[in-house]
Amino acid sequence: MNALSLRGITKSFGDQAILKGVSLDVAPGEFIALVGPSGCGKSTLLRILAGLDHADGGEILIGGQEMSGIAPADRNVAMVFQSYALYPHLTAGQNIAVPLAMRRLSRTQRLPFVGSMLPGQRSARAAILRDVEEMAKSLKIDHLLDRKPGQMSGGQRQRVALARAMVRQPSVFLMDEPLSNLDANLRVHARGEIVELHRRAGVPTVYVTHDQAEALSMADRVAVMIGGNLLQLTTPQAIYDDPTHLEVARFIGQPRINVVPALAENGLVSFGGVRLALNDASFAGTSVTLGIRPEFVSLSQNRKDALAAHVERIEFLGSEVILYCKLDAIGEIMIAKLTPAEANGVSAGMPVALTLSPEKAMVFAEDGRRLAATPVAVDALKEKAHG
Amino acid sequence: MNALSLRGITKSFGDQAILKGVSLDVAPGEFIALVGPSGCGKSTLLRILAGLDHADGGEILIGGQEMSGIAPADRNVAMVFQSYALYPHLTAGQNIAVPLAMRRLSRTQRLPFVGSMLPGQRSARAAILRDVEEMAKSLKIDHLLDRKPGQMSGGQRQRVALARAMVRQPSVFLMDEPLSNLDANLRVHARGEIVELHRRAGVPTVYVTHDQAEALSMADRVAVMIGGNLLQLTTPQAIYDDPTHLEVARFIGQPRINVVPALAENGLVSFGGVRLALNDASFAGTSVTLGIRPEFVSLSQNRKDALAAHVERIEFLGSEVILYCKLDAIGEIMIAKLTPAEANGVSAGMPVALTLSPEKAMVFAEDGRRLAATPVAVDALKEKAHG
Amino acid sequence: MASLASMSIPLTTERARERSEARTAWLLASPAILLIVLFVLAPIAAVIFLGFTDFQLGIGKFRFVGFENYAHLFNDRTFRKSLWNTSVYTAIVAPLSIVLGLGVALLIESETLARSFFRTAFFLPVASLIVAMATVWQYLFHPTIGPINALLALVDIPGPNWLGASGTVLYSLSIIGVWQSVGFNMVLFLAGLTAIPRELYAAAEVDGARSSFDRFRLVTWPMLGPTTLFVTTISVINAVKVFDTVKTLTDGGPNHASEVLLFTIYQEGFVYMRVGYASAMTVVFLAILVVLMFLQYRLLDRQVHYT
Amino acid sequence: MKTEALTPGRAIRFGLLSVCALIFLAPYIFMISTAGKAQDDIFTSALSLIPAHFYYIANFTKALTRVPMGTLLLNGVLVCGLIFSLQVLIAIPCAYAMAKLKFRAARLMMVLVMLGLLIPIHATALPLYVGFNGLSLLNSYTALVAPFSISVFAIFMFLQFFRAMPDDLIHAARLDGMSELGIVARVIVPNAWPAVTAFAIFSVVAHWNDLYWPLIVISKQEYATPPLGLMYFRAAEAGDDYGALMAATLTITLPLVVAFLLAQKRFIEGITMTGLKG
Amino acid sequence: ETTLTVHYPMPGFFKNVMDTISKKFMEENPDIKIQFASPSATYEEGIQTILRQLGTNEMPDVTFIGLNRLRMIDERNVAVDLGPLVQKDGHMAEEGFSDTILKLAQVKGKQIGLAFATSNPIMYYNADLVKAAGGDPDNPPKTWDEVIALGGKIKALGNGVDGIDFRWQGDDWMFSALLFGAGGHMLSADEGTVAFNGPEGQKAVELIQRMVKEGGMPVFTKPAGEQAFAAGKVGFEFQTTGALVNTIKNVGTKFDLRTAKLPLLDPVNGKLPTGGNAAVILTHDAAKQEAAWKFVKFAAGPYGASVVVPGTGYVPNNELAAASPEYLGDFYKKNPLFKAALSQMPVMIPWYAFPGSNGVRVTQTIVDNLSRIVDQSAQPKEALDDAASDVTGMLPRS
Ligand SMILES: Nc1ncnc2c1ncn2[C@@H]1O[C@H](COP(=O)(O)OP(=O)(O)OP(=O)(O)O)[C@@H](O)[C@H]1O
Ligand SMILES: Nc1ncnc2c1ncn2[C@@H]1O[C@H](COP(=O)(O)OP(=O)(O)OP(=O)(O)O)[C@@H](O)[C@H]1O
Ligand SMILES: [Mg+2]
Ligand SMILES: [Mg+2]
Repeated sequence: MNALSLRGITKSFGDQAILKGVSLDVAPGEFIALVGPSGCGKSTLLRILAGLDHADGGEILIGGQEMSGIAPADRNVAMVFQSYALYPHLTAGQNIAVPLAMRRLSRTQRLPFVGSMLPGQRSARAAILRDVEEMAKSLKIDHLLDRKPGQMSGGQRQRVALARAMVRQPSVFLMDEPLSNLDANLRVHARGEIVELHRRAGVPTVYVTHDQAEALSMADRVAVMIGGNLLQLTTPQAIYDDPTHLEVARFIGQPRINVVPALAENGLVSFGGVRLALNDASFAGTSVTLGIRPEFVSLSQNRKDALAAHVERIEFLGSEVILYCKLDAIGEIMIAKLTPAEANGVSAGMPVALTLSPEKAMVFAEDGRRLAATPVAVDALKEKAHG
Repeated sequence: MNALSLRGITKSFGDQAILKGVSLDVAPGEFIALVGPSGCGKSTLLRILAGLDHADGGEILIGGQEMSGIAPADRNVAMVFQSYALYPHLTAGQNIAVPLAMRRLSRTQRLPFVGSMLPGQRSARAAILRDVEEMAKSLKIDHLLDRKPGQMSGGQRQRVALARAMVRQPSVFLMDEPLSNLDANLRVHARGEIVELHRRAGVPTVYVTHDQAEALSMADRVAVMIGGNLLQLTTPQAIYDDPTHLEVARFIGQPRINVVPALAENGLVSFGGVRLALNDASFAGTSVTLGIRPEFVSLSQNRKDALAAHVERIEFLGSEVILYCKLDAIGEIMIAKLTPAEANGVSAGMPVALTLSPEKAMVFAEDGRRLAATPVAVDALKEKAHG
Repeated sequence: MASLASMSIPLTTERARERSEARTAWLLASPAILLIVLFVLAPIAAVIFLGFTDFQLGIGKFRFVGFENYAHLFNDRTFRKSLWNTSVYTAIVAPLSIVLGLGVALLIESETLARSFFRTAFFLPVASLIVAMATVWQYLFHPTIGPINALLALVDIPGPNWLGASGTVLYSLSIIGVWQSVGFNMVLFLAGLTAIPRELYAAAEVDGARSSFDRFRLVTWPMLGPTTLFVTTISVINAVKVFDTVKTLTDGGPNHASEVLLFTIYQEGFVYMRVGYASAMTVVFLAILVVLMFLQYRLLDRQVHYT
Repeated sequence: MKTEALTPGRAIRFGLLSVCALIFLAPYIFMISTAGKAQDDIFTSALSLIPAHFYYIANFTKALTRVPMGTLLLNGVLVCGLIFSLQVLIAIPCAYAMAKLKFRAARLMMVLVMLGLLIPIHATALPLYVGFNGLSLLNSYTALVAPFSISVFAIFMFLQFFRAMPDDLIHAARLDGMSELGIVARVIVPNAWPAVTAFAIFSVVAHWNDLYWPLIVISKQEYATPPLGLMYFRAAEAGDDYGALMAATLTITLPLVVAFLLAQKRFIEGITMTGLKG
Repeated sequence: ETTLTVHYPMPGFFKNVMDTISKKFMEENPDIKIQFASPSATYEEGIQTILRQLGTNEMPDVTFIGLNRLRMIDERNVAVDLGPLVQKDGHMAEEGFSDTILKLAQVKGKQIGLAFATSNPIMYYNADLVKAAGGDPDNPPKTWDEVIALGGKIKALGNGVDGIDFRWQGDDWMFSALLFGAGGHMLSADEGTVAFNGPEGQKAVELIQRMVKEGGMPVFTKPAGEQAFAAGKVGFEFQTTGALVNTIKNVGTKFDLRTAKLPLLDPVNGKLPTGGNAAVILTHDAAKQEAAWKFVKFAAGPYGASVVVPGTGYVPNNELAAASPEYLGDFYKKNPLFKAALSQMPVMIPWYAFPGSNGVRVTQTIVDNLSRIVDQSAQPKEALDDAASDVTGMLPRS
């Protein structure tokens, strides 16, 4: 049984279809990262999952149970909101304590004056306090527990929102870009915390992010949503190495995959020293797209099948250098990712020669479908041509 | 003359000092990235710069002119707010047009009914419309111009806020995490747009970000602010390769720099096959910290001075793989950044041997100061010891 | 020394900046200030002045009597009675109308059906002319032929003599007072409710605020803090200023049982024509209110604004 | 998937609302019933809401002809419109200054505002009357409008509302080059719409129905406001002409109900601060 | 051409009357134009308005003041003394203004105004109830004892029916009706001491208590009593004849409405107070005064009376009007209900107004104490003594 199932969820705002039938199964304890371009409906999907919005169609099952008509509070999901949605009148500590108090204390125990006199509430409250402090410590916000949201920085607020969601044990975790306002170190730290917590608690998680590093490093499977459809859902490795759709390939990978138009003749695609044979012989089209990731583009001083190009822009990223080169032949930009050592001496405007690794190239049909293809040695090709 | 100068800016909230004397000079046309941990006062500094908050002490000069006593509107700065601060009652297009209308139309021309009858306003309005559309197109929000902020996703709002700031020609640009809610592709695209715009307009820019890739790739110089002080301000390359302070080294670089305790004996620091001679012979301390970036840690099958460790966690990031290894000797985590090929076959829990590149190691004193050091060949060392 | 000087210069210009902000503020507030002085302060000054005289309407001359009016006031049985009645009336009407106003606003917000009908229904009493409505209430409260007592008779409850008996008249007026002000408070609460970010309710639901009462405690009530403070202030003030219903329905009777402050002041000033004495009464009335309000504000204002 | 079903909770809520609404409307039910009754049909020993003979036409004819209803209503609209516009024009900048600008006199202003709230017009009517007489302004629209041009209630209400507005919004406007007045007009007012509408409701209702002040300053028919017209149906000791009185009351209340129906749509549209992140 | 601004109270009552009179007057005097100021709802408000407007441009030229407030007007020296005008006129009596009638609007011999619409208290009764209780509707009770006895029987009919509604609220008018009817006075002749607590006053308040205890009188507010009577739920109602027209309309055909004289505790010496109002001239402009005098005389004259009486139920304040068939002679034949008040005209004396600045407050004190008797929280004597001692303190110290 799946921990969470979506079947054909659709949703429109006015006449604008935002979700066009999204189906998704999350196994118990699985961590799914949901990525997609801004405005593609990720937040909307999470809200529907939590029961905060109604879908126009489709069904949701949590733990095998149909969820329609069940109130958000009864779905036992925890959510981190993109806009934080902290209670402005409560301190950080009180904010984090809310979900615990709501579940652990009885209604009467929560009453302002009466409640504090009831038996058992004292120890329950102490336990809540302990949990809150522990959570706060692990997210490095224990010094902020007495501050109200209005007195915190953006990142601090976000961590409080995260703590509020993570402090309890829900049946599903929904997180909407929970780390987007954190600095890199804190993000890595928080990433570790979330993964750790997930491992310990085994709560299935749907995690929306626009940070690929997060998606690829944290998730068991990554779902790519584009234009209201879930295009691919598979392991991080597969989604990176083996995208089934051009849009997915384009979306995943940083810097972006290089995409150039190519011609398919007789089941053979060739471009700048790369020769690929299409496995599916029945493919009839002629114009295809060739994709190759920047790390498989390298500078070569003197290979004759190298592509002539000029460096447009150099981006230094610390441990690596990104070259944006304009191909002399077709005017397209080709990106190469190099180590600082490899890029040593390269400067903007300089002519360079680029080589591509044929075994890493991918071929896509005009409609974006991935076409299976195998690299063909140039010699073999020659043989073929001459043979 | 500097385009922008800050001298000893201090600011406290209550008895909590947030800015402890920040000084900063921005040259004309320069692009400064301001980075620092969450809550370190970045937003506060920008707000003081814009004149929206009062500093407790220090002075600000824009274009050589002392700014205290000058109203925000008269400072001619443009700012992107971390909270977007879009006008909720105006459409995206109208939001973007506001700063233009305010500056290009006379007071009477802006009047609702009368204004539309005045000479010249028609062409002025048309020009504004054109500029707005152009700006919107370059940030890919031209299809949203008629929507109100309430009907947009987080990332869409952020782009509108960005467009509103970039549409005019201020004397200084202030941007507070303007891309934090965008997906990776859009971020790269917007990054390019901002850099391009900056190059064209030459407006000095202070850009707050928590994304190192942004800071390093876009900025002419990067300022690292930690604990209310500006610790280092230099080129991206230098800040990455040559941090002057442990905190800076720790903060910049993704994944984080590896930091291990080491002993300095007779001006010599050694750790796991790395031997460094401290240039400053006068250094008296004995306990120092050794830092080495993950890309200079590699797996070695059979070198005898390699560090024995066990793989704790593997993070797959598409084009690279991050190994978190626990050193058997001291129990610290050492991170290694490898290509997928290099990491092939490694799995969590596996024992590995790590080697460090001595020439890339850095030494820091106990107070965090960087100590200049030169690698010493092991043989040379042996010679020395025996000689 | 030099550093001291360089520090102090920006600080003074900074102060100049603050001054310019204050100047703008003054400018924006000046029409209001001018009009307040003209239409509130000046008349009050005149009232305070009159309070020290024996001025009577229609008699041109008056003389100063010092604190005589005030001395008289403390022995005035009617004044004390009306002070007490006003307190009782306020103690009933203000809390009831706040609670009911909030309740109605919440119910209407949570109900999707016939919203505008309900809003209008509860608002109508606010929009009605009390002099005309008094006639209707007079009839509704009629001890023998009135519909209320007729209904009570159906279930064999002997109906009280609502407006006629000194024991019940104040409560009857309170019922009308509540009827009149619930709609007023409802509108304010509705406006306050629309300003609460929807996301907070979403967060509350996800956090396990299952019942609407929980969500109310967690989000609505604290977020309505400023509105509630405002409504409370206005409700108390309006209750203390009750006049029209008393004037048209009971004339303070029977035997002062429904005598309230403003009515007493009116009676003294306009019916007995003793404007000087009425002015002294007004001054005392205002003094009491001012003290009350500032106490309330001191205590509550801090607690309801979060940013 | 949509849950619009009638749950028990909803049924209870709806029932509660309906019962309350009925109680609140009861006086109106009697009013409407009375407006259709002949005079001898009004006070009877038996409770009957349906008039024995329908006298609506007779009573409404009386209501509309006995007084110049047209003039009255027109004056009402004019006076209320003027008062409301002035109040908003004057109160909003003041409330903005008090809420969002650093301003040492803000405290003092608060005192003034509270004081203004406490002062009933009954207390200050006499000095004001003397003042208007001194300026020969009695019997004029000025006399009807001027004393209410300042509404401390409005200042108080807007103040509460503005305080809740995020500072960043105002900061953005300042950087965009708006003057403070521009901020008020272009940012504050459009976003204060729910508050302005709510205030409009109160202001219009209060002054439409105000009897006390017009009675004092107006003695010429051409400036009379609607409630002054109602007097013609009252005869104190001799007993009122109830049917006509109710018909007249309905006639002058109706415009308010229509106005409220229009306004409430607007103020619930309530623009929330969705231009912001958190 | 002269324009007169005329102000009057209680428009619901007087508007039609005033419109008719002024129209006719303008027809007869084309050089005078009458314009009305906004009327006031009650006599009280009318006086307030006038006092406020004293000396301003807004002050009307002519107004109508409640008879019990003439003394206050006089003390404030507001009205124009009509004495000289009456003198100059010479033949007031021929026009129906007898001395008795002139006296109604005099204060200490000074002619403050001309009585315009006058009333006296009468007894209204529900003939159906009287019959049901065993009384004879054609022979209504002539003494208070009979009234109380019958009232008690009516109350005993049950079904929420009450015996008596005596209009004691609001002012001291109905109390004076009992007091004067017993031959008593409010103050001593020199106006130095309280006299209403004498034996006549005692009888009056005891009578009120008896109405409550024996006659079946509930605690009604003013309009409540009137409404209950109109609904047929009260046997006897004692109040001004001025409410007659409205009562007739309210009752319609629901029951057989009759009127009769108000019983007097002392049928020989008993008197009744006069209610109503007097036209008062305020303008000091000579030309306007002349026109105003014309108008006042016209309004208070036979034509005026012939309009006022049928329209209101008041008694004619002009002897010519009452007698002459040209005016009202026929009217009374056709409308017997109006006769009760007419027949009481001989015993009408001015409504007593207390001297000094506390005059109005005194009446309120009396009403307050009456209410204690009615709701049985005080014994009649106790309440009367309290009233007396309070009033004593309010009289001007001479
Ligand atoms: N209330 C609304 N009315 C109309 N359109 C809306 C509304 N709310 C959201 N949308 C639109 O729905 C689409 C999806 O919004 P959503 O917030 O789910 O995007 P998202 O994937 O979370 O984007 P981001 O990464 O920028 O947060 C957007 O194009 C947005 O403009
Ligand atoms: N009004 C306030 N009262 C008290 N402390 C405040 C207030 N506003 C901000 N702070 C504190 O000042 C510090 C700096 O805040 P600031 O918003 O400048 O941080 P930041 O560097 O922008 O952080 P982030 O990257 O998370 O946005 C934070 O620790 C914050 O908690
Ligand atoms: Mg989103
Ligand atoms: Mg910030």
